[in-house]
Amino acid sequence: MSLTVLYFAWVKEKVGCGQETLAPPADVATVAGLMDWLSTLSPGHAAAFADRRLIKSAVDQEHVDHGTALGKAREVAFFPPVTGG
Amino acid sequence: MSLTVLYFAWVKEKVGCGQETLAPPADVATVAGLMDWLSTLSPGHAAAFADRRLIKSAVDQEHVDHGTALGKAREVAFFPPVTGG
Amino acid sequence: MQDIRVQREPFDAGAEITAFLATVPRSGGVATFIGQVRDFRESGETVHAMTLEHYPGMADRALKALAVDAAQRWPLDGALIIHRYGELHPGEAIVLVATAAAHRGDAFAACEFLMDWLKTKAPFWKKEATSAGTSWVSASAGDDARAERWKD
Amino acid sequence: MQDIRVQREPFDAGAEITAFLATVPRSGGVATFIGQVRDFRESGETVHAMTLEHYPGMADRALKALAVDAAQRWPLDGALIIHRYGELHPGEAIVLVATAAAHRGDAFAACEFLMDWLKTKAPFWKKEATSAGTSWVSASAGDDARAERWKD
Repeated sequence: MSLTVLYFAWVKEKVGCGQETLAPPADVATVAGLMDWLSTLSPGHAAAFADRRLIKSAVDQEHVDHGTALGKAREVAFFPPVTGG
Repeated sequence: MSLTVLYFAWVKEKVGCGQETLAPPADVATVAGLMDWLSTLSPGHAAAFADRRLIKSAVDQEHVDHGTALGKAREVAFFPPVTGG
Repeated sequence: MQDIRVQREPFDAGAEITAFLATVPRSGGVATFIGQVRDFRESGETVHAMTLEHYPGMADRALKALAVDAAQRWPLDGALIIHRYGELHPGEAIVLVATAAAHRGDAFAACEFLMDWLKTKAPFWKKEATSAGTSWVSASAGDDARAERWKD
Repeated sequence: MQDIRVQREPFDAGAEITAFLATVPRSGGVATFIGQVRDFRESGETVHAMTLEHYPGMADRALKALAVDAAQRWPLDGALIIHRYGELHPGEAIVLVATAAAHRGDAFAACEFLMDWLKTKAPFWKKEATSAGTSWVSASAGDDARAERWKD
């Protein structure tokens, strides 16, 4: 399974890139599980996801909770709480 | 005592004029008293003030209740509830 | 800065807002409201024209007093009120209110307050020429209720 | 009519409001809000510039969803949302929201709702360049509280 993972704002700065295409293992089933796995990829990823309470997520461009199942998701994004407007 | 009395909207239409300069008797002491006296001036005045609950008043360009004393008022206005904006 | 105008002439609401924004470049939030002449009444008749009668002198004085009141209730950087009188036609702007503040909540509240109080305190009266004849618009109980919300 | 735009280019808020008004000539009330870049932070630093990062695709989608939600809550004749991204400077408009309805209460409520939800749901992030360095703006607890008011 090929998944596009996007990062924004300081999450992007900590990870060190804004977008990557990844193939998570089959046992990565939820957004929280994906964060666990991403944290193993590099020190930057680990730093970005060190405190999950600061991270919001979207699956296929809809806001979701961390417990949400990935299902057939094609795009997952991680970012701090929004500050537009 | 010379007093400018102004009428607006349908009050003006019933009275038949928008402004008159009058010298009410000395015993006309309040806005309500002024309406009593004005009602005696013509059938148009009487019709305008037939139902006082429909009439709002201002003394020297400030909204007031009918019980307000005229004091040294120079200008009194009568009109229906406002409908601007 | 307070800019209060009671005028017969039409005004260009967008251009007035652009000019107002130029006076409050440091304000985070600007709220505005434009009231337009509707071409219909709730009861169904078509409105051809509207005449706004006003109490010269008191109209200006009442709007200035409202702006002062708003500025005492909220930390405003500026307020603009333009209100027309005379003959207007459907689609024309009757009133423009704009308020500027550091925070949007203050700008919104002041703008809505100004409109609600203006509707119940500013001496203007609407007469509509409709398909069913010409008549004075009745004051709205809804407007009274909205204005009550701001009583101390 | 809903007009939703996410753009890098500056916009002229007054001109946009004029154009919006032309699309809703039958609406009695039009409420608008303009958010501008402030030249100071609450903590006192001077802000030189602001960069708005956004999530392309989702930003547009989120604003459209908000407009649909507003139109389901209030009887709107039209809604306009313009939100910028990229580098902005103090005094420039970040966001414009305009709503049109027969009655002003609906226009005001929808406009404030759109701003409150936009602040907590639309994927934009502000980074400020200040006299004390460059940093991401923190989400505001006040914004969260304001958005909560509209929960069903």
